Amino acid sequence: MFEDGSIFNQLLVERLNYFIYVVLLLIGLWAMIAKNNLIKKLIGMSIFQTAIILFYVSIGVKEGATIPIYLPEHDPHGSHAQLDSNQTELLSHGAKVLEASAVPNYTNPLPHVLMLTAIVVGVATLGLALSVCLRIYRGYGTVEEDELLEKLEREDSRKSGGSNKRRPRRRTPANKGGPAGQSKRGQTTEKTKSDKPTPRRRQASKSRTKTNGPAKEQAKSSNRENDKPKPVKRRRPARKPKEDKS
Amino acid sequence: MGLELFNTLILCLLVVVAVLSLWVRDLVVSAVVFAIYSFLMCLLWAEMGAVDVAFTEATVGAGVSTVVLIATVFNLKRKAKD
Amino acid sequence: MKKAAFILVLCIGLLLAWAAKDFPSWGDPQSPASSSPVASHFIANTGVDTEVPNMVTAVLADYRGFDTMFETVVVFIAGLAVFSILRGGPKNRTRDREFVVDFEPDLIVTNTVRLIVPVIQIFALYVLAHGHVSPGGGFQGGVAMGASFILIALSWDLKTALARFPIERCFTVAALGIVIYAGIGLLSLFLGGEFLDYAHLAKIFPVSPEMARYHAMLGVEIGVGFTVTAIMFALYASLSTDGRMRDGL
Amino acid sequence: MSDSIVWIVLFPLFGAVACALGGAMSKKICYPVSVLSMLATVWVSVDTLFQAIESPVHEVSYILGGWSLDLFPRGVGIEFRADLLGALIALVVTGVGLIVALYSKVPVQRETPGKEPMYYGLFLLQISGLAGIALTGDAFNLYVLIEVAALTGYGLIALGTNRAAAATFNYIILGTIGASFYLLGVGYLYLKTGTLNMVGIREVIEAHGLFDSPAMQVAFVLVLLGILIKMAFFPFHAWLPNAYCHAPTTTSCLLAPLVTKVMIYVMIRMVLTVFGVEFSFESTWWTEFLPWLVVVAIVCAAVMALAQREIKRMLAYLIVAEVGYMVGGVWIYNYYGLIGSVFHIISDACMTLCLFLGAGIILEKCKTTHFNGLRGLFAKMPLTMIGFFIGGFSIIGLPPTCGFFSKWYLITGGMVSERWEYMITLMFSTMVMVVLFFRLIERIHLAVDESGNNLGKGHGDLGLTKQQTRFDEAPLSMLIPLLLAASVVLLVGVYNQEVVNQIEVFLQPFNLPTGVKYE
Repeated sequence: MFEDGSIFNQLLVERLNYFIYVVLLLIGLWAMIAKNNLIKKLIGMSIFQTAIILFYVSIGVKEGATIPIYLPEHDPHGSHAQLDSNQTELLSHGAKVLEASAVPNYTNPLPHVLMLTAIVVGVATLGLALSVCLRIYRGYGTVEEDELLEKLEREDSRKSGGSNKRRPRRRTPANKGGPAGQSKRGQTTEKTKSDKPTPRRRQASKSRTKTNGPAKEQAKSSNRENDKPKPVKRRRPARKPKEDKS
Repeated sequence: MGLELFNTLILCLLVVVAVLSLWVRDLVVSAVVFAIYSFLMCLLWAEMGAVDVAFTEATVGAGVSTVVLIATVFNLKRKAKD
Repeated sequence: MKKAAFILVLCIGLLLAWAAKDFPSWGDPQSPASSSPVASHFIANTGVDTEVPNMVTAVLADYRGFDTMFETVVVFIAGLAVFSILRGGPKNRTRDREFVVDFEPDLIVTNTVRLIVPVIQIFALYVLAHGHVSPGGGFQGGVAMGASFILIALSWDLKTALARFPIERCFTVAALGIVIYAGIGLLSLFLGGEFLDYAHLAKIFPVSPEMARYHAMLGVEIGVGFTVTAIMFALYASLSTDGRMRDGL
Repeated sequence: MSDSIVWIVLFPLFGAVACALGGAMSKKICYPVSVLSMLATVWVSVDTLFQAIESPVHEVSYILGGWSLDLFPRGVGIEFRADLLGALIALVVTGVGLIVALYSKVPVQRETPGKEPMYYGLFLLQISGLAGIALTGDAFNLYVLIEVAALTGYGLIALGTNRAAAATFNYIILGTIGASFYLLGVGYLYLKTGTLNMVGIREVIEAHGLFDSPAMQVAFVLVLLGILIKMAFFPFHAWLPNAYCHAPTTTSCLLAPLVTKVMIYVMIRMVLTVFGVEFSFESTWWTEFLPWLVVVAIVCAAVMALAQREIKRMLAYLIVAEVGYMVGGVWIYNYYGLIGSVFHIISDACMTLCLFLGAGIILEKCKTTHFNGLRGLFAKMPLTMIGFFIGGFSIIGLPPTCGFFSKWYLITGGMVSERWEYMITLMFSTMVMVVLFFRLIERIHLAVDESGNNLGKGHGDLGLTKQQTRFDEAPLSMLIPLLLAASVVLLVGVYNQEVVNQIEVFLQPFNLPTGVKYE
């Protein structure tokens, strides 16, 4: 397709809009998939959506047509210069269907309307995604995808994979199902005690698990929500040197 | 002809600016460049006769999106790794 | 990963470029989209059906009013979701941002903003109300209005802006906007028409059915403006403070 | 009433607004408001279904704004069309919504304290969006409603833990790519046809013979790709397990049965109503290979489900496999396959609901859904487990449940079209599900240690302590919805012929091959 010189030519000269829209779309899509920084991904997302909007607006372009607002001669209220309350009533009866010859004078309004909607949907998505980014940063201290994946993997293996092979080991003592983030204070002391159990400790918890299994697991899993602030604690020492390097 | 040249110029600039906003490492700069992108887009649409879309893009894309992006970046790390 | 993404993206690009050869030529008035009876109907009949000179407003708020209602709902959803996702975070986290903002409001900036904000707000109202005859409407006006509050937050601090527009009130106003929009639709439903068929409002208001559509569109745009104003400000307030609603940008 | 079709969307919308407004005063009103609005919604959707059944053309058409449809490619206003398929799906959506709304009382208070107004607001808007998707007759309005459903979905998932937020980000990226591809596809359609009304688009395609037009082909690819991404079809499924696994209980109960299923409905709608059978199956050569993709999808998802050690995650992979079933049922291009596909949407929604409600109760009572925490649960809460396993048996496809009948139609379709690879994969994944659920039953019924050895000594001794077998059933507000869902699974199974009759009435006009070509 591309080797065909005429199409290439046609694309570049006559349909530059369509060509550029494809390029922008690809840039955005590539950024969404391959960029490492989550904010960059979102900027890519916006570029992607804008490219689609450009495509729609290009559909609506009509040679020799003006913007989709009635010119004074077609205005249902007549010229706006003479608009006052009495005359509005009079002139409003004069509104009539545009004759077919006048229709090509105006651009098709429909793509524009659709794109107004798309723009607003785009900004709503952007805002929501940014708030998710902030939440991720709150929990994991990073918005870089590779670091985030690493931390998530560590967390997941602690939660399920780890207890898969070994006995469920004791971690932070249960905070009785507290809501997200409220158990922030007082975490430091518990963390030093229980986050990295020594082998001896693990042994101890193992023997205890045997005696009353489910009870222990209840304690373990009620941390499901509470143990997430932990990475925040871990973040600061981990983050500082990295910043210095970069 | 003049309009066509204008059109072509903006289209080329758009690609440059889009790449630039993804290439820059500083996220605030990236957001501002993205605002430029939105604004160029808005000019292009105004030229193509889509005045309402251009107006919306100017307020939403170049305005609120950028403010919101920068507001978020201020709560995050400003430097991106790529 | 990056290579795979690149190849994938390139494939999609080739597909799209291949389709481009089938497009009607640039700006062709005879293209299916431009010459379709649907488009011609919008262009020819907007004036008769609704008396609104700006076809985009008419199509947005009347012919495809249902889309616009859900578009407003989308904005509302974004506000609700952002606010509730970010709320309940650590209350007294120290500011570990990289650059701390000086909180002393600058004299020149605040005075300039003091002058500008009323102008912006008047302009926003103008854009909202004048959307029938010129580019503009509920969204643009609403965003401009929201931007004026954001400007206050930027030049003083968020507390000053929140004192003028508390965050709880944001959601009340936003919900109110949707109630206005859907309420106008419902009113026309109860008056015997279809949902959002504004012409039936002429039964209770002393205007012709066309002018009923005209005025109902204004009402609808006001609803949209309410929601968008409130949510744009709420978005900014939530995102700039990480949900703490204190010491923003 | 004649307007009931639009009320399906409006009741949840107003319920959400009422939650957001009234929740500021008292958080207690949110639960009753949402249950009431869901009750009203179910009532109007039942009404709409009966209207569609009784009407001579088997559909209810409602033009929002009262614009006429007289033009040739219609599409001046937005049309709501409830044919039998749409009305059935809308009923499924609202029914699931009602059951989950009933169920939500305890988990919402526990998992998102202080955020109830927002939670219920998003919850109801989600149902509004999904029901709207099932009913709308306008391609662009469908996009807006997809975004409504998607944004509420992101919000509902991200309300959970930080881990859930991390999972949401992937969902946002993939969901936006999917929706944008759909939007782009609609743009191509609009470029070639000049209308956005679904029936109008097909009329133009057939009138102008646009079957070989490259732009239309690309539009088809884009729309299909977008929908496949949104429905978490196999290579694009990455967001689903994490999102559903870490989301708040109520969210996963609502999203898991509905979101993917509704997107499959959208695919069927696109194939049958928008592009038309001739375009979708006969002018595109590559759709013949889709069943092979389905085979890969089902096998991979089933194997991954086998590797999971956590109920919710396992169920999430099962959903991915089930998506493969339904997509396959459509693309084997066969009357029975499509019946199976549509029926499987309904039955899969019911049984996934059942399973996720059960998993939610397990999480509530045991604080874990990991396999290791299930020991002796049957003795502890027998009713919950019965409900859970009715869902499980339905996924396996045991006869009195609805899963059996839908799978039966799918396999019949595969046989009639001679797509043996699809049939064999269905059998294989059935085996996998048998293994999965009987492994679960073993763990729930007996005491099994982590390496799989039975701790009981036999003869009635299950190896459980007194404390572990103490009767401790879930709260009634959670148990009743579960049993309701389980009875729906059984009822749909018993009365399967009634449902299939309606689907047949819907599919008759499309002249699908019934495939008697054995001579």
